[in-house]
Amino acid sequence: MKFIAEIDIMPHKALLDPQGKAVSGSMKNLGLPEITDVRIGKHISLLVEAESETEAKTKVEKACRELLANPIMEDFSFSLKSA
Amino acid sequence: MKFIAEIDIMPHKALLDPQGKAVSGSMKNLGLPEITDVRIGKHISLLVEAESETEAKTKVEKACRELLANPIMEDFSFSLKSA
Amino acid sequence: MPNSVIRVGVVVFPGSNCDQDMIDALSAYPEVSVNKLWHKEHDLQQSDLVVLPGGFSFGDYLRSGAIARFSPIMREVIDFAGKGGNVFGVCNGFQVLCESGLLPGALLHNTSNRFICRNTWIMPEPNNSAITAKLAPGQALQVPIAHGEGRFYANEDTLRMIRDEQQVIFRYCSEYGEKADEYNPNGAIEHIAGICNQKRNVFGMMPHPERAADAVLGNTDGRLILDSLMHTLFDLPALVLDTHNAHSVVS
Amino acid sequence: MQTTDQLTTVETAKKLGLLPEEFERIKEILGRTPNFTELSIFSVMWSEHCSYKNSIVWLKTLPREGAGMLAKAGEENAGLVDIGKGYACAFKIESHNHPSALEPYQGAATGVGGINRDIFTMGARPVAQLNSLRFGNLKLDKTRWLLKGVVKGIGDYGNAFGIPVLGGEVFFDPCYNENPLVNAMSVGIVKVGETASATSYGAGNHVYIVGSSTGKDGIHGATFASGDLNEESAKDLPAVQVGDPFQEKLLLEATLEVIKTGAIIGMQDMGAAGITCSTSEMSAKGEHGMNIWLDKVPTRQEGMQAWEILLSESQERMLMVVEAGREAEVEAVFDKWDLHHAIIGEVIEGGRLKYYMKGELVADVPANDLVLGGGAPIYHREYKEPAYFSETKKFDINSIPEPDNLKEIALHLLGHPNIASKRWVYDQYDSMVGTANISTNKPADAGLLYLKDTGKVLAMTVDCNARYVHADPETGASIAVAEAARNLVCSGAKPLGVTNCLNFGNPYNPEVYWQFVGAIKGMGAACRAFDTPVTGGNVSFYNQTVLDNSTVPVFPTPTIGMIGLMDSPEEAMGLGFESAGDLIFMLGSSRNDISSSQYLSSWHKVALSPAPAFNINDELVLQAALATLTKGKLIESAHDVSDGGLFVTLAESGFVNSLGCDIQSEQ
Repeated sequence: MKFIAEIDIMPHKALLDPQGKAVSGSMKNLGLPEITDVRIGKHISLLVEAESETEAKTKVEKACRELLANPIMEDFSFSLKSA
Repeated sequence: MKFIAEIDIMPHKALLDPQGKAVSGSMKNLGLPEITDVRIGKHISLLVEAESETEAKTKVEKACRELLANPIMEDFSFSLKSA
Repeated sequence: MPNSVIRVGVVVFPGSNCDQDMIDALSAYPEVSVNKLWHKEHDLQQSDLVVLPGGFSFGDYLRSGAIARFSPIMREVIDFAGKGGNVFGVCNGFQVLCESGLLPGALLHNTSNRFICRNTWIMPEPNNSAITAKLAPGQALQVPIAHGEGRFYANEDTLRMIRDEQQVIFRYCSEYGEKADEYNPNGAIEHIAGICNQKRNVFGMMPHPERAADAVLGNTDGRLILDSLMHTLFDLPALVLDTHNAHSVVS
Repeated sequence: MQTTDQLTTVETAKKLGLLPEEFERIKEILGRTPNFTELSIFSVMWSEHCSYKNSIVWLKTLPREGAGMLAKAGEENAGLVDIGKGYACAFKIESHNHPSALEPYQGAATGVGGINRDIFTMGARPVAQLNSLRFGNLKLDKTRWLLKGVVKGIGDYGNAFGIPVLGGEVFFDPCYNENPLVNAMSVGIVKVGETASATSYGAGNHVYIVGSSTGKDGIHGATFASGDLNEESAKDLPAVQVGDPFQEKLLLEATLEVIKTGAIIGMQDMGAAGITCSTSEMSAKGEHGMNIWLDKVPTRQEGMQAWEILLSESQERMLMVVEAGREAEVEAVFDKWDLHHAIIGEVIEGGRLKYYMKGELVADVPANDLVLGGGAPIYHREYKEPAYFSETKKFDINSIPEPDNLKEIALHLLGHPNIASKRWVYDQYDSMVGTANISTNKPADAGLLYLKDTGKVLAMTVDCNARYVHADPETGASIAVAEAARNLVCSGAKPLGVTNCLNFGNPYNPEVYWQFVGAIKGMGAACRAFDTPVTGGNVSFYNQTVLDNSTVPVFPTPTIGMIGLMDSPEEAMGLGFESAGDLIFMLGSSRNDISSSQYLSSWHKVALSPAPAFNINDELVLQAALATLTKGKLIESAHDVSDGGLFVTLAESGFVNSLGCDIQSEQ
C-alpha cells in the first residue's frame, strides 16, 4: 500500500529563529502589524510504500529521526493518509 | 481575538526540487528505499490579531500572497485555529 | 549630450554588502556622481540610473530579495522604472527586481544546493539593449558569480515572451562561447544569466561585473559591461571598451 | 551585606567546575560565603576559557613587543599592527571546536560571528577572513557530516556578513575523528586614533546592551549545579546557539558609525560568559564599578533568572558605555539600523559590580578579582615527556625500501585529501566581495588584499602541520611559524605579526602539557627570529577522544595566523609557472629526510618518526634571499615546498596556467 506523509519540522521554541524574526519585522511594511511571532521551518511531503499504516508510521518516524530533522535543533510531527 | 495560522508553502509540482531529489537519494543508504518523491518546502506558523476568523483569514491570505510565498514558484495553503 | 554630471543612486538595504564595490566601480567614470540611497528613504535624489547592488538584503531570509521589496525606497524605484527610468540590479539586486515584478521570472536555489563563488564565462546576447549594445558579439566574457539562489526560472508562457521579446542579455557558456549544462553553474533555464524588461530600461544579472572592473584584480571583462551601459545610456567615454574591442577585432 | 539568594557549598562549586581551593579563595575575596549567582559569576570568569589559568604563565613568555605594534597582546581584544599611512591592522584567530562537534553548521557559523565581533569591537572594519579546519578520516560518514556542516556554516555566515575568505587550510587525520578543530581568523583595518577600547569609567555614564535579545544560550554548566533544575527548565534549554549574520551586519555598521560620534566611552562584544565577562573586564580596565539592573535586559525567553541572564552566551550582542547626556545621539544610530538597545546599568565609583533584579541586589562582586591579570587564579601545571616521544627517535630512513612504482605514489599523494584541491570547500565561500582580493586571478602562497585607501597590499595566511608538532612540539611549532613567514615572503610580503589558536588536550595530563610547553617554546623562538610578535589569540584545551578506559588527545595543533605587508600590487608574486622556457630553481638545501611526511604517513603507514630537520638560521637566510629576489622582480613566481614535498609543489605551480616542467635530478 502507498501512503502520503505530510511532515512539519520546526526549530525548538527555545532557539533563536533569525528568519522568523526578520519576517515578523517586515510585516509592518506590508501593513499587517497584527501578524507577530512568525516561526519558519520545513514542510516535507513524501510517499512511503508499506504493508500497513503502522509500518508506514515507523518508517516515516525513522526517516525523520535519522535524516529529515536534526534532533538538537528541531522537533518534528507528521500526518499519514493513504495515497 | 488571537488566531494561530499554520502555513505550508511548497514548490510547484512541475519545478525541479534539487533538495528533495538529494534527500530522496539518501533514503536508500538509510535503508528506506520504500520512501520516494520527497518534496521540501516551508512550514510557517504565526499569530494574527483579528476581530473574526474571516478577517484573520484575509490577513493571512494577504501575507502569503504578497510576501511568504512567491506565486511564480510556490503554492500555499494554511489552517487557522484560535490561540 | 553635454558632458553634464550623471547622477547614479546605489540603493543600500540592511544586509547589502556589495554596495561599496559598485560605488567604487562606477566612481571610475569622472562624469558620474554616485550616492547611496538608504532603503528607508523615499527620495531617489534625481538619479539618472538606480543600481540595486549585490549582498544579502535582510539576510536573504525567507527568499533572497523577498523582504527587501517592501522597503520604502522600492516604491520609488518601481515608480521610476514605470516612467522609463533606468534600473540595474546585480545578484541580490536582480533577485529584488524579480520579487518586485520589475523583471519576469524568479531565482531559485542552485541545483547543487550549495553557494558557488568562482569565475564563470557569459555570452552577451545581441538584443539591442544598452547593457550589451557595445559588447563584441560572439565574445565570451569572464565575470565572477557568488550566489546560492541564482537558478533563473520562468514558466512556459513567460519564457516564450522573454524569447519573443529578446529579453535575455547574458547566458552562461564555456571560455569559447559554447552553451551546455556543464558550463551552467546553477541550472538556470536556457543558461540564462541575465535579462532585461520589455521596455529595455530595467536590467538584471546574477554575475558581478563590478568584481571584474579593475586591472589590479587582473580582470576587466566586467568593466566592458559597465562601459557598454554607461556609454549607451549617457554617451560617456568608455574606460576599457575601445582598446578591448580593437584587440578582439584584430585577433 | 547579605543578598537574599540561598548560600552555596563546596559541592555547588564543584558542580560549577570550580576547585575546592578556588571556593575558599572566593570566600576570602568576598569576606563571606557567595550566593549561587555570585558563585556562577566566579565559575565562568575563572573558567579555562576566560581566565587562561592553565596557560597564561607560558603565554607570557611569547614575544609581544615589536616596532610595528600599537596595542600589546592582551590589552585589547586583538593586537594592533601599524601598516603605514595612518592605518593599523587588527587581526585574531579563535576556535569553536566543541560547539562544532555538537552541531557543525551552527558551531562553525557562531565561531565566524564571534571572531569578527572581536575585530569590530575595537573600531576596525573586518576586511578578510581565513579558517583552519581539521577533521578525522574522510571515509567516515561522521566526518563527511561534520565537513559539510562546518563548511556550509562558515560560508552561510561569512557570505551574508559580507567579508571575503582569502585563505585557509583543511587537514584530515584520524586523531580528529571525534573532535574536529574549527579555527576562524578575521583581519580588520582601522585608522590609528579611531579605535575603541574595552574600558568603562565616568560615574553616571549609562551602560547599554545592543543587538539580539538574551536567551538561555550556552549556560549548561551552571544549570546542572543550580539545584533547581527540573524537567521543565531543562526542556527549554537551547543546546546550541544560533548565529544571525544579518543581525551581525547591522551591529557592525552601527558600531563603526556610533564610534565616530565620539560619545562612546568603551565597548566590548559579548562572547563567552556574556554580560558577566563584558561588565567585569571593562570595569576592571577602567577601574570603576557598575550598577546593573538585570530585569532591564531584553530577553527572548520568559522567566529568566538573574544567573541565567548573567551567564547567557546569546550571539550578536555588544555592551557599550555611553557618555552621560549623549544618549539620544547614540540611540539614533541604533534606530537607523533597527537594532534593539536598552540601558541596563550605570557606571559607579569604586571597583564593585552590583547586579540587581527588580530592585533586589542579587550579586555584589569586585570586578578586578574576576579578571585575567587581576584576581583570576594562575596555575603552574606539571609536565613530563610522553612515552611515544622516544619512539619517534627510533625511526630509520633506511628501513624504508626505495619504491619502484613512483608514478603510483605520485598519484596517491596528489589524490590524498590533505593535498588534493580544496576547491569543493572554498568555492562555497565568497572570496571576492570587497573587490580587493588580488589572489583570485593571481594565486599566491598567501591571500593578498589590495588596500584601496593606501595602495599597499596586506598578505595573510594560516598554517600548522600538526603531525610535525606531534612528532616534536618545539621543532614543529617553529616550523609552523617559519612556514607561515615563508608563505608571506613567497607572495612578496614582509611578515609583521602573528596570532595563534592553541588547540591541545587536557592540561591536567602532564604528557599533554609537555606538548603545550614545547610548542610555546618553539613558537616563541621562531617569532623572535622572524621579528613577528604575537598580537594575541586563543587557547582551546580538552580537544580529545574519550574512550572507555583512556582519553586520547588530538595532535597538538598551535595554528599560526600571520599577516604581512607589501608596498604595492606590483610587488605581488604568484605561485604559478608563467611561461614555457622559464628556468626553475630550488632555493635551500635538500636532505634525505622523509620524517613525518605525508608520504611516510599515508603510503608507508609509519605513525612515529621525528619532525623534519629544521634550522632557523638557514630559514632566515633563505627568506632574506627570497625577499631580495621578489622585491627586485628577478623571478616570475615562487612557491613554498610543504605537504607532499617537491613533486606536489611543482605540480601545483604547473596547474595555474596549465604548464608542465622538465626536471633533472643529480643522479
